[in-house]
Amino acid sequence: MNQAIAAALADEMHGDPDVIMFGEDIAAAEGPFKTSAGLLKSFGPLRVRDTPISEMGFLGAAVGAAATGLRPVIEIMFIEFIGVALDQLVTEAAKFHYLSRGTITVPLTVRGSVGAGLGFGCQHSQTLETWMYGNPGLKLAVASGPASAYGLLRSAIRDNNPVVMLEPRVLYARRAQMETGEDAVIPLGKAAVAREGADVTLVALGAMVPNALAAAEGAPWSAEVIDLQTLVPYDKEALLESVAKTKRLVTVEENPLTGGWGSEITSFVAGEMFGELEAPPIRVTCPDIHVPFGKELEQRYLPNPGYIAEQVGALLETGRRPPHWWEAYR
Amino acid sequence: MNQAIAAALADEMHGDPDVIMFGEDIAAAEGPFKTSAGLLKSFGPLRVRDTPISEMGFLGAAVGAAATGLRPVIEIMFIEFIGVALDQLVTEAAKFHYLSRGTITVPLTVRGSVGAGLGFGCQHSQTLETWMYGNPGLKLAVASGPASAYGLLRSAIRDNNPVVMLEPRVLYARRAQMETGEDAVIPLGKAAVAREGADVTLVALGAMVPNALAAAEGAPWSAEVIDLQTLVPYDKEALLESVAKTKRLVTVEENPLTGGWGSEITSFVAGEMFGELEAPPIRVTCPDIHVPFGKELEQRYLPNPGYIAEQVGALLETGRRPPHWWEAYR
Amino acid sequence: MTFLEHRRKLQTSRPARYEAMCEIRAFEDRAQALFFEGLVHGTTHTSQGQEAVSVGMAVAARPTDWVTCTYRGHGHALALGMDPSVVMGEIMGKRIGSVGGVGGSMHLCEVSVGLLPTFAIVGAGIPVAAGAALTSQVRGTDDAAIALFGDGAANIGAFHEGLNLAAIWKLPVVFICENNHYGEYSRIDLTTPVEDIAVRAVSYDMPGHVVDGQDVDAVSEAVGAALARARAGEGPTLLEMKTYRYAGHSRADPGAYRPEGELERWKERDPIAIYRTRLIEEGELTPEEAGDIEDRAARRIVEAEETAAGSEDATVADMFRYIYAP
Amino acid sequence: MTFLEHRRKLQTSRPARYEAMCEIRAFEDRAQALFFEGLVHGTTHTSQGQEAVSVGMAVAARPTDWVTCTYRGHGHALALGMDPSVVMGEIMGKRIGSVGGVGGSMHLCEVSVGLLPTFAIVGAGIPVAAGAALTSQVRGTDDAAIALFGDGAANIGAFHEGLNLAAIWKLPVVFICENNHYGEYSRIDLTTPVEDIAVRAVSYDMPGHVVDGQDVDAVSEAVGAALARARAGEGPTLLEMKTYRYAGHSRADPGAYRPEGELERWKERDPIAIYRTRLIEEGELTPEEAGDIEDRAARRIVEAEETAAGSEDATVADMFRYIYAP
Ligand SMILES: Cc1ncc(C[n+]2csc(CCOP(=O)(O)OP(=O)(O)O)c2C)c(N)n1
Ligand SMILES: Cc1ncc(C[n+]2csc(CCOP(=O)(O)OP(=O)(O)O)c2C)c(N)n1
Ligand SMILES: [Mg+2]
Ligand SMILES: [Mg+2]
Repeated sequence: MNQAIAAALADEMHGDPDVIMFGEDIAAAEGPFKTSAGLLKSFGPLRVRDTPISEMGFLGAAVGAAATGLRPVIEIMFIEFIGVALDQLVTEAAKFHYLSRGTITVPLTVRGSVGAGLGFGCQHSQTLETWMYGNPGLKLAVASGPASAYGLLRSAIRDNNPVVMLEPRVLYARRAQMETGEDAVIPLGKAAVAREGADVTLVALGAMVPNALAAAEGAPWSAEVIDLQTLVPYDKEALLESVAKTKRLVTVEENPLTGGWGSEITSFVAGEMFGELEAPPIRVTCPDIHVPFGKELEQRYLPNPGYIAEQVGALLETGRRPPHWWEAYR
Repeated sequence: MNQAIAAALADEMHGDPDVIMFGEDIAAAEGPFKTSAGLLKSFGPLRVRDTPISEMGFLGAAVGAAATGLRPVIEIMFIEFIGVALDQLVTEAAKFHYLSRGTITVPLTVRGSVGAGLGFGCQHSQTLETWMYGNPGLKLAVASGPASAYGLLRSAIRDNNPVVMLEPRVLYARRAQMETGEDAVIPLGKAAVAREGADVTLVALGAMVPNALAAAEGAPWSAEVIDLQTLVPYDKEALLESVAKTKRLVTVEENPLTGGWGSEITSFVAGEMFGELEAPPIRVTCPDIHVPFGKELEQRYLPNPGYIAEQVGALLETGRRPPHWWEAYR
Repeated sequence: MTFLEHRRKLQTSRPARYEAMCEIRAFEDRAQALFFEGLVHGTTHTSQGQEAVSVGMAVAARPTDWVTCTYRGHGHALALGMDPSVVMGEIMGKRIGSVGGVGGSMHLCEVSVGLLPTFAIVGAGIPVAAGAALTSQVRGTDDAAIALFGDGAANIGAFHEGLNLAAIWKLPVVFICENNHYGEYSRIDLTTPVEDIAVRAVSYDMPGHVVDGQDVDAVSEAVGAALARARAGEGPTLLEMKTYRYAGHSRADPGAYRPEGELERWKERDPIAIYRTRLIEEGELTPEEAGDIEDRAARRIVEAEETAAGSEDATVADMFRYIYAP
Repeated sequence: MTFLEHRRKLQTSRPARYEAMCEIRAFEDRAQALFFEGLVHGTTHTSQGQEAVSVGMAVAARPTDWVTCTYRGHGHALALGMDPSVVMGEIMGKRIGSVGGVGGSMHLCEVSVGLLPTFAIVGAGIPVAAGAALTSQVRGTDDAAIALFGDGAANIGAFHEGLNLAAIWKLPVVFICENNHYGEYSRIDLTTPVEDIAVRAVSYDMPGHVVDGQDVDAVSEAVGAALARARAGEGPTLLEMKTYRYAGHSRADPGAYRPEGELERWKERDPIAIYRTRLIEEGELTPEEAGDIEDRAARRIVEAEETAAGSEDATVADMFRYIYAP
């Protein structure tokens, strides 16, 4: 997936001289995850830059550059680091269009690596969509593999709004044959049906998409798996259409349970389709704890395919919310 | 309510020499909202301090002071300013207990003023619970008036965890006869039944509690109004108990619809009480826009009692989610 | 007068600078009065006493340069050439307001005069100005950017990060600290261990200068030199303007925390009075002409208020516009 | 040896300092090898070449002082007196690990030796150390705090805000910048417009000194003087230790970006070799004694690894502990 990202960046930079890129160690070193391989060489140091360690400073600079005509793409190496810079994204960038009566646009893309699974510990393993998804003026997309990373990133760069593009770190090493070019661009705001099915709709984002698909494979029930792709704005039509067919909704999310985006999706569907559902909409998530270090613990922390399948199976069987695995540990 | 807050601070500072307080203009000027009136005089400049404009710096210092034995209370003048300092709260303070194997506690209270209604514009009028409520290790309480501000703040200061205490700015000028002292302390994690009722449960926080109560007064239906008081951890038992009785749930929230805490509450109840509800759980919120300036616009933006009553009435009548008022404007 | 004519006049005519300062003073006095009379909702931050900074900056800047400033932005907006009725309209929540009336006093913006949305978060405009300068650098133009911020802002992280980034990338940006000696209710010496903010330039290997912020000519000269340096590719400069605000921090503040006599001492160095005397002494104005200018400026603000007050309020539908760009 | 004995020995015995540096080197070499061999999950940041800073700091600090440092913290933790098996255990995810094995290499903590949870966010420990110093100030003790951070961290807002706050409140804290000349893959001159971070002390009216970070005696002396100043109520100091890391930034980094010969030149100033020569020259050690010390240190690390490796893994139940304090 890191190669797909570098390809998307290169393709947009070729197509539009206003696209520039900066972040920590993204130029000479080509990014800690090699997501900008070749870019400095191809586009030179005016357009591809290393920054000091100062997320507030360079995110702010990106806001200023975007407001005055460029299309900056910046990298927040681990999404936690936006905790020192959120102001620039949410309180400034997301409000500039409004606060300029529409005369200014902020075509800014903020890429951030997210998620657990590589043993980076609790300050480098979260997804944190929840810091950003309740803020009007921002868009937010999440890659679930090489093709979606490529397609969504190109749309994010072209979009005239600040777009946060989250990239699950465990997927960087994923390789796949894929198309590039115009046809591979994925519009923001549209979900993808990753797998069709009849009995239950699984809605996932990012690294949980492959897990949801794995859970669905070979299960005794038939699951439709929706890759939400864009969380803000999310594709309400696609959700309602799928659940109208399956009558059951399960969100699969890499976040602590409380306050995660799954609550929005389930709340929305529960509100719209009251009386039409055959089971409660449920959320399969991580427990309300910090991301642990240690290979096994981290894998236990994450919703793995086995656990997802168990939860879905139990839901279908009982028509009630199955207990979370961690209830035993409380 | 500002006097109640100053009283709570004074009472805790009297009771415990480790309680100290700092923030911008809180000492000599007694706080921009006069929430620290008299404290510098009573407790002196060692314990009550003005800070430079540097939220990251002084929130970080509070984390360090809390970790080493004091009980700092700091003030974030408008909660938006935590956008430059979230790291210290969420990535450091909330994880210190865990990252010290329980040997360190962070008895830190972060007070922040929140909300619309006073014409401060879109960068000074949000509530932003959503930045903080999905993060394990933190607690979060919201005052709904003088008594709850007093009672919750005292508990927040005594709690051994970092607690965010949000204070709706429109309520600062609210005056009420109230008790102080030990009996007036309100435990964190417990909701209050602000009004008993039979037909529907309204769940509100902060400035929406008075609005929900006003909506319930004189309505043709009987609403139970729950003041959640603490959002993290929220009082699941109280919610389930009330909804078990009323069979209908409406959250009343000062936030944009998408991603607000109402989604968590409605999702939780929809999951637990599937099949027992007589109407879809709905969320009465602000639209997904920035807080506008202008008296009338701001009042239109907020869920006012009339609109709340309308939504509840329509829900009871039709058993379906009523349209949001803003659907006409989209 | 178009804003371009206004800017050209500022550059070529010292009486025009005098007039611009008088206009700002009249505007701010009236804005403050509107709040005191309760005619306007919300809060405001006025800049009486700091007019020379606004006007001197606008003299030196090109119309194609970008400017970021703060909630205390009326003066800068007017100096750059924004119509006073548009600023007043915003304060009053009118559709003719610079942001259509949905922003309020802290939120002005006018792309044509180079003013980016003003910042209600302390320090936030500093890195954003660096970013505007980056656009010039990438595109190879010789436009520059200017960030205006207060003494209090010099203690926040965005100041440090913004100046450091601008220095290492040699961005064409001028950082102007308006040191009015207070951040809200706190005198600078309670929050800042150095007397001169300008010394902080050392941390970024950047030139730093203290400038008399009450002298519009000194301001325009210093800003002009720094802009020339920026346009020549020599990088950023930090300028500290020593100045003073006569009013309290915002609507709610009477400024009671100020030591006795301080305000009066500063008023002896009033930027408008200083300039009036100078222009008369140097034969560029007669006292009568000066009086005419003052009257004209005052009248323009009265008219601007009438225009704004008589215009349409922002509507509910306006709240929903411009959340997302197409 | 209890940690108190260890600290007392460091203070009184120069051979003990030598031994402490040897121990850190052996530990870091082994930690790195474990990752290369794939025996450990995740990432690690080792500090070979920077041992004199860790040990010199620990010589000067009192056991009751508080210390904050970063993800590159093994050396500091060991110098302060943490048991190597506890550090190794944390890296390996073992219950005996300093955080019970749920934190990993970046997250050490040991209250008894004064080490607050180490910080994986650049700069975050700087204001936190100021806060620890505030506790001493409020309680009227003469304990102090020490913040250790890198050259790259000197560009982040928390640095600026932390130093400013400490200066204005005259907090008893010593800021130690370990300038190892790189922030990840970027040489300091690509990100920082000044040669010496120490000059930034000027911005806070604080003493700032450059120190030879390869000389453990120079480090302990400079830190000792700054701590004495802090305890006397004279406020904070910024110390810049010029040093170098021999390994790459983290597990994944071979350090290929370094100019040819740079590593070799720095190795000629190896802190352990320098000190060995000095102690022998000054008659405090014979070569045989030095060899014994090296063997002992190496052995202790082998044993620590065995102890850690043979101990219990952190369990699923451990993940749920200590989320909230009672
Ligand atoms: C990050 C942040 N913290 C605090 C505030 C509240 N605040 C608004 S203005 C102000 C004082 C700013 O002082 P200074 O920078 O000197 O500018 P001045 O108001 O004097 O022009 C403060 C503390 C804010 N808007 N943003
Ligand atoms: C706020 C933040 N931004 C970026 C990072 C990623 N990061 C980790 S270490 C590092 C380099 C730090 O360099 P320096 O401060 O010199 O310390 P050193 O690693 O050399 O000891 C970076 C950029 C981070 N952890 N936190
Ligand atoms: Mg000021
Ligand atoms: Mg370094």
